Amino acid sequence: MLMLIMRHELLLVLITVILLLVELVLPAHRKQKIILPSLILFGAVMILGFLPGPAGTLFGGMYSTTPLTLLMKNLLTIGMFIVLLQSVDWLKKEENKEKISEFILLLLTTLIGMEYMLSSGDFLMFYLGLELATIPLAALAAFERFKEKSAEAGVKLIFTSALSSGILLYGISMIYGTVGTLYFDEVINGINGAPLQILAFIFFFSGMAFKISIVPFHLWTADVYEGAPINITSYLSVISKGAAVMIFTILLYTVFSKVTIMWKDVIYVTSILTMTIGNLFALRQRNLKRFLAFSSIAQAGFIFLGIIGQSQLGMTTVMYFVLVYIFSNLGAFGVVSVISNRTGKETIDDYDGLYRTNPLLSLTMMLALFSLAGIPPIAGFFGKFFLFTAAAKQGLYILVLIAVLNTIISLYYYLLVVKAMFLNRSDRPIAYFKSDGYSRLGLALCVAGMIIIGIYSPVYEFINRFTFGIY
Amino acid sequence: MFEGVPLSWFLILSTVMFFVGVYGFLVRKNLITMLMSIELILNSVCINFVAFNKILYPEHMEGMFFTIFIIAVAAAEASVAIAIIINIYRRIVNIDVEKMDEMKY
Amino acid sequence: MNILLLLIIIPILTIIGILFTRDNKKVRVVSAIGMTFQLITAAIIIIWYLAERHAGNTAEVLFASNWVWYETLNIRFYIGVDGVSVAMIGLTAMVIFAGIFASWDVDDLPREFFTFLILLSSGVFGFFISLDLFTMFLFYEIAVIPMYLLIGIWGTGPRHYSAMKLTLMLMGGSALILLGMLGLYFNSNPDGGPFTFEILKIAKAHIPLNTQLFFFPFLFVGFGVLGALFPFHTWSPDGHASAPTAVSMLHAGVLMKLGGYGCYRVAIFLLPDAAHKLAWIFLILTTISVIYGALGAIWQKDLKYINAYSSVSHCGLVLFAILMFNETAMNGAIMQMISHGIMTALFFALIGMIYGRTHTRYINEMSGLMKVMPFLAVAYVIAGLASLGLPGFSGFVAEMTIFVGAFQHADTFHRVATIIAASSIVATAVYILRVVGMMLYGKINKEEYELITDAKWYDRLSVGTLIFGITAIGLAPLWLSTMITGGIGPVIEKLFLAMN
Amino acid sequence: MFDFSYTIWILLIPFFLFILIGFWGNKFKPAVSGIVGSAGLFTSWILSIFTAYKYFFDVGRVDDVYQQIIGYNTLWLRFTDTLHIDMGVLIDPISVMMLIVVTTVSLMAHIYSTDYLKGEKGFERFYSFLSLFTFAMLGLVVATNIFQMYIFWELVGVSSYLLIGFYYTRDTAVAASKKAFIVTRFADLGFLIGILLLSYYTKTFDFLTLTSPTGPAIGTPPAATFIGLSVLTWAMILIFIGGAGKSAMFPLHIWLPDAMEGPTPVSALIHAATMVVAGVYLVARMFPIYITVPIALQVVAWVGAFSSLFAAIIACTQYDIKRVLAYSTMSQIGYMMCALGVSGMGGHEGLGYMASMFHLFTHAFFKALLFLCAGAIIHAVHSNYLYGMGGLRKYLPITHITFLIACLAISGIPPFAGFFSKDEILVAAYHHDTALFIIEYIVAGVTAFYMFRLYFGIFWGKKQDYHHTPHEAPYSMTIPLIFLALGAAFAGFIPFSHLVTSDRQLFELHTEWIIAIPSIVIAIIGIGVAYVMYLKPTDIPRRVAHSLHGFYTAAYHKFYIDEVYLFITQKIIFNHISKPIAWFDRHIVDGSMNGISYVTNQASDRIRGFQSGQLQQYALVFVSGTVILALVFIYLWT
Repeated sequence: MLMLIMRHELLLVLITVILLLVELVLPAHRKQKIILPSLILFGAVMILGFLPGPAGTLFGGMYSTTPLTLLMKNLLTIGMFIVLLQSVDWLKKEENKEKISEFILLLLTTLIGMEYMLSSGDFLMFYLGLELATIPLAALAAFERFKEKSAEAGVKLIFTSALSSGILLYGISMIYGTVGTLYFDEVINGINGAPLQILAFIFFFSGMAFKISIVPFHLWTADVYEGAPINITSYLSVISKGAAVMIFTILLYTVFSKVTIMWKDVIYVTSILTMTIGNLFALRQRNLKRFLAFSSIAQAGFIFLGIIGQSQLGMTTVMYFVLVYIFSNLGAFGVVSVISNRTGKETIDDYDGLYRTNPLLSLTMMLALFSLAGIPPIAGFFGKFFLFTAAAKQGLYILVLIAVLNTIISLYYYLLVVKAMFLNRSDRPIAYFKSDGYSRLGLALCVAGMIIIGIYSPVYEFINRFTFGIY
Repeated sequence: MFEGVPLSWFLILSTVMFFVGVYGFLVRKNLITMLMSIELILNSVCINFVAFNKILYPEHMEGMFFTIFIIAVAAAEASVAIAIIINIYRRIVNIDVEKMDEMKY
Repeated sequence: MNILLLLIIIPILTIIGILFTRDNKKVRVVSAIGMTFQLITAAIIIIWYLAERHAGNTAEVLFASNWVWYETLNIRFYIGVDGVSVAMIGLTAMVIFAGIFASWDVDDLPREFFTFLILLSSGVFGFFISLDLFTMFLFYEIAVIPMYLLIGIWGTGPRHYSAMKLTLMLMGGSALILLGMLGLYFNSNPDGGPFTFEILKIAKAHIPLNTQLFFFPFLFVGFGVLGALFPFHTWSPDGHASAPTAVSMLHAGVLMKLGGYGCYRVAIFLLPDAAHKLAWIFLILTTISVIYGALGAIWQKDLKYINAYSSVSHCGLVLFAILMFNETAMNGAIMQMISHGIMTALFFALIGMIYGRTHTRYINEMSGLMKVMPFLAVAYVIAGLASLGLPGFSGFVAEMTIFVGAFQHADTFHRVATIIAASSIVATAVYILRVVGMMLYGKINKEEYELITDAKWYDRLSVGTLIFGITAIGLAPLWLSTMITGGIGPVIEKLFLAMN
Repeated sequence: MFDFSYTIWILLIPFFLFILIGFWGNKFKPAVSGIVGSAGLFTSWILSIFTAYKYFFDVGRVDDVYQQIIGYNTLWLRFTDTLHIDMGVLIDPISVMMLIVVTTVSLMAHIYSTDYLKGEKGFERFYSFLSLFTFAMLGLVVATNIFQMYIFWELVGVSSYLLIGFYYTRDTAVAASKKAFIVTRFADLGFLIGILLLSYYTKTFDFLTLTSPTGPAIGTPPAATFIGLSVLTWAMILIFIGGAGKSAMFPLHIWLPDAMEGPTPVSALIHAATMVVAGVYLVARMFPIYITVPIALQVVAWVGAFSSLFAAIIACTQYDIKRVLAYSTMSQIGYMMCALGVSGMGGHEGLGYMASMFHLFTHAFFKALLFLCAGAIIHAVHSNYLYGMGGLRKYLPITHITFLIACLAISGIPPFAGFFSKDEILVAAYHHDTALFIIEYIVAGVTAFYMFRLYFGIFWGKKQDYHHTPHEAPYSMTIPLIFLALGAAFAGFIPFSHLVTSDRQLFELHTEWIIAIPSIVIAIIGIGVAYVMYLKPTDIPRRVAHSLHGFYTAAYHKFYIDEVYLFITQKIIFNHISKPIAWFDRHIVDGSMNGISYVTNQASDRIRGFQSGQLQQYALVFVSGTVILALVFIYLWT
């Protein structure tokens, strides 16, 4: 049963095929009937993913899973599930009716891509996974055919990603040139810090940095996030970024472990840039999607503090933070999407006096924002704290200082939203409405996650057990 | 037929192609042309792979496979890109990249 | 089951109770009941503590229990109290109890108001009972954040601006604290073994001097921001001026004490050598705050500004005394925290009540209120006399302990600083009497003031509690000072070792 | 050994009265508080009389030395092992003497006020404050250690503040109370610093330890010096500043005249008999230390002498009778201070000490009497001003007689009390320093002059047409007058040198007629001048005033000391310190904090150009970022 090693991908492929077939037989006017079964199926996959199973390598090392990667995949599926839940409301809209299945299928495809990317054993598999995860997303970003912004987002995404993957490939090619193999475990020994390899690494790095949207490779982020449908935005900002972070961390810790000194500095510089620039831009946003885009850029900068920890602690904290980040960011995006679906309002000013009309939504939003800002006792606090711990363990107190000062800026703009919702009064506030069950389930999951993950330490210990021996 | 051609030539060629591609991507205003520049970049990468594989590491065919996959993926990419471009064209009867700055700052 | 846990559980239960209360009017009753229990618990803890000590229990901390929280990082939920924290718990319980009654007639979103208020108090309690830096920090931030909403929603004046400024500055302080904490953590065990956040363990570790010198400023300034250390005090006037009554009470009364307590318990205690090296800088700053606050208050016209500046002065005195590194002064610092806590809470309660009746806080617009609201006026006079350090009230005890203690310092520089600081008592008298004279005495200047009614029962309850507090300490201070002295013993010991 | 621990009740009774009347006074009729208060005070008066008897005539003296007995002592607050505040009762000659003075005068004031303040709003408040004051004053006099004294020192200050501001709707009263408190507070700062210095070097607060000849202050005085003077000198001078503040010595006297805004019994009790002499008492209490630091003692002497002259001159020019009395109080206290200043230690050397205490004792009687009379007069004519009075001797016979006795007493006419005490002071001054003697001698004459200026002005002179005929005060007011008059008349015969002396050993006193005769003469001269000028309304006063008008106006305006203070407080502190600080805080400190946020926002606005929305610019940044990173790090790592 070697195939069990690949169970996540196989299951996803399976349900993708099933859904395709169902989609074929469904008559045009009953397309949205596919939502429920797909949710159920995916939920089943998510749960199956958690079942214990073997880990190992396939295809002569091109594909390899470790308990850690399995865990990562599970995290991604959870996030994906929440995203699906949140997008139901939007899918049921008139203009999307006939594209429901496309949406779901494309989304599933990207997930498959990411999972392959996560468990890739060599650069070819990695590249394929990457592209499989990127190209459908471009299509999804341009999903709303009748909106110019959406199309623009699609263009920006596809072109910049194409360029970045070109540069990434160039880097890979040079690594291949200097090492002579594409298999990670053989590349490790070949890396010795020759100038060409440095060049290669930088190219590779910028390719990845594009996915994680690290300054200065982040510029596409805001526009695409704003233009794309909200659920795609949240997917981009959480799942695909998370996946990229995870694989990138793994690669740094394994493939480039020989040249730690080199990438450490790169990370150091870029993380400072990312935090600061991201925050500075987020300060002045009025559109919430754009706002969250920049906030997620800043968060990526914080994640680098964990990566720079380069130890089991670093890996654990990164994983942990990504988990927390999934719930927090999805919580925020969930609220935004619900409101935007019902009222089409997306700017901060529209949220004036929201608490007095929709208290629960506002509270969820506040919780999510506080979690992003790192306010106890919400999970985000623990996530950030541990990231800082990881960095401080390397004695990088200056970096930590810059980071904590950045948290103040970020707190400022998160509070701006809270201010709009709680403090401001509006003569035309968003009227009270009852959001649909799916979104509420999604939001409930996020809230539960945000509250439990932090206070309930076993989660952290659980992750820590898997990251053993990664570094 | 390539016997005796030193590696450096290929590398120079690929590098030139790469930067031509980047240059084109940066200056050409027409989306289709930009797409073509992307293809240039990818092809420069392909040349790299093939050259390395053929001259330095002839024992395995990794480079070759990678090249093939790159071509395939590039095709997929191009198709999606063109689809989006068409959609854009439907919206604003124009495919000038500079027109696409509705979202900024 | 540790009795200290009650201090956190009761507020949480109260909050749950509030959330499940249908009627908005009932909310305040629920919270009042909850905080009454809290007060009782605190009293029990104090009595029990004294009994234990009397019975000869010489453990460094009592009621200690130590649970593992984050095993791999060796983060623990470690609670316990010594003489100092017990005193602080008593203070907090008293102030929050009074605060509930002082904000009895909040009608805009009362449910949320009381929820946040009690959440805040639970954070404070947690801070005082925790002996693990991590939990301490966690509770610290829990205590700070609700402030934003409390001021922003229920405040007056430029409340959005003040709330934002206050929150950001305090969080900025906590950011510095975070850095210092991490520094302590990774130096908590120079000779191998797992790192720890436990204060008592870190206190045993010998941290190299250079490390101490690097981290001490972060910790001291970080906590100092909350302790209104010049020049980081500027959040305090605006914040207090804009905050609703109960919040000002809790904030000036208790939250600002977190700063002093942190400086004492973390910065000084864990980094004694650096403290000795750098004390003079902060001594100058604190001396400035003492004088500066007092003189700044003389000019103000807004009651809350006056009180805010006097808080700057008094809290400056706390830090000033802490930096004297001797038992008496340290003792005085703690007493000053408690005394000023109750006193300023009383002030803000009264200001709130007066404002609620006259709808102005400008002393030059009020006159002759003694006639129409004798109870409040007398209470205000009492508060004023307490704050200008009159014997029989807690303020005198605290200040005298500080001055005598500080003056015992062998170094002339310190003694001169003491004399300068001591001269603030004159300025204090000036602005206090100015307020009393302008606002309460004289003839009534607006006819609508003739119709003002005196304090309601809940006002009387809240004011009475606090007045009881200051007079009880002021008339019989010995038990308190002995209790505190027991608590600060280890700190002094460590400082003494550091000194030579 | 007789157990004096009951003496604590002398203090506690007034304290509980304060609590009682303060909390529940308004529940009953006002009169109740008055009666309760007086009754309570009567008991503690009895107790102190009993104590005095016991101490002086029974157990106090052991082989010709009066013992210092700690009647009661309890730890109140502990600073260090050696420095701790105790609350206790120290029984020795001066404290017992003060017990008598305080309780007596206070009792008189209590009784007097029951009618004087009848119907006033806040009658019970008045009585609670009065009890508070009595408690504080008693605590002050029986203090066993300097810090206890400081505590009650502050308490008397505040109760005086409360009582001066009794008519709180009267702006002048409010201002006066504020002034009194702040000025004394400022002096108390000196006192506090003095205590700190003293305690730092001697490591004790305890009076007995401090004043014992072998103690840390006297036996082994600290060697440290500060700009030329030993720290001990500094400490004693600072402590004296505290005393000077309370006792209204120049230049800290400005609060005393204004303090007359308070009800007259308060002026009699606090601002004539008891609180204002606290400074004298303080110096007397610390006298053994003062004797070891002659410079400090010189300061005491000269400040006292100057104040007495200064005040006496001003007193001649005032028209508000209470103010005149206030200045005369200041002048008399100057006498006492001066007497202490010129005193030596032990036996006949300590004559000045004895005289000062003696004068304190007698002064309490006749000055309280004067004030109560003034009260009766004001009660009758509803005016404070001399030119509103005249020819009152018909209407107010008792007041007239008692006032006359008091005037004779203060002028030092034998056989009235003032003569004996003042005479001793002059003798002491004469033996110590001629200059001081001359000053005091002149003052004696001036005193006689202005007192009789008052007397003639009020009771003789031309009869005013009062809109309703003045009538003699009721018994509750006249009885205290008579009682005090007896005191003023006969207190002089008490053999003080057998009771209260510097080294607590009695010595024989022999009147030096060489001093006594001239002092009587000058007193009579003073009276004579007053008689000429004021018995009948003449224009001599105006001509005199005109002839030395510059000096006169200056004196009339109290030599512009108030204006100086006003300038310092209003202009300097208010406008040139506090206001700038407030500005600085708002604009510099706060501004810098706001500046940070402003800068951040600006920065975020500046860099918005990066996010131009232009795809190709993004690509450019992307590529250049890659290239730069590549170049930089290749450069760095190779």
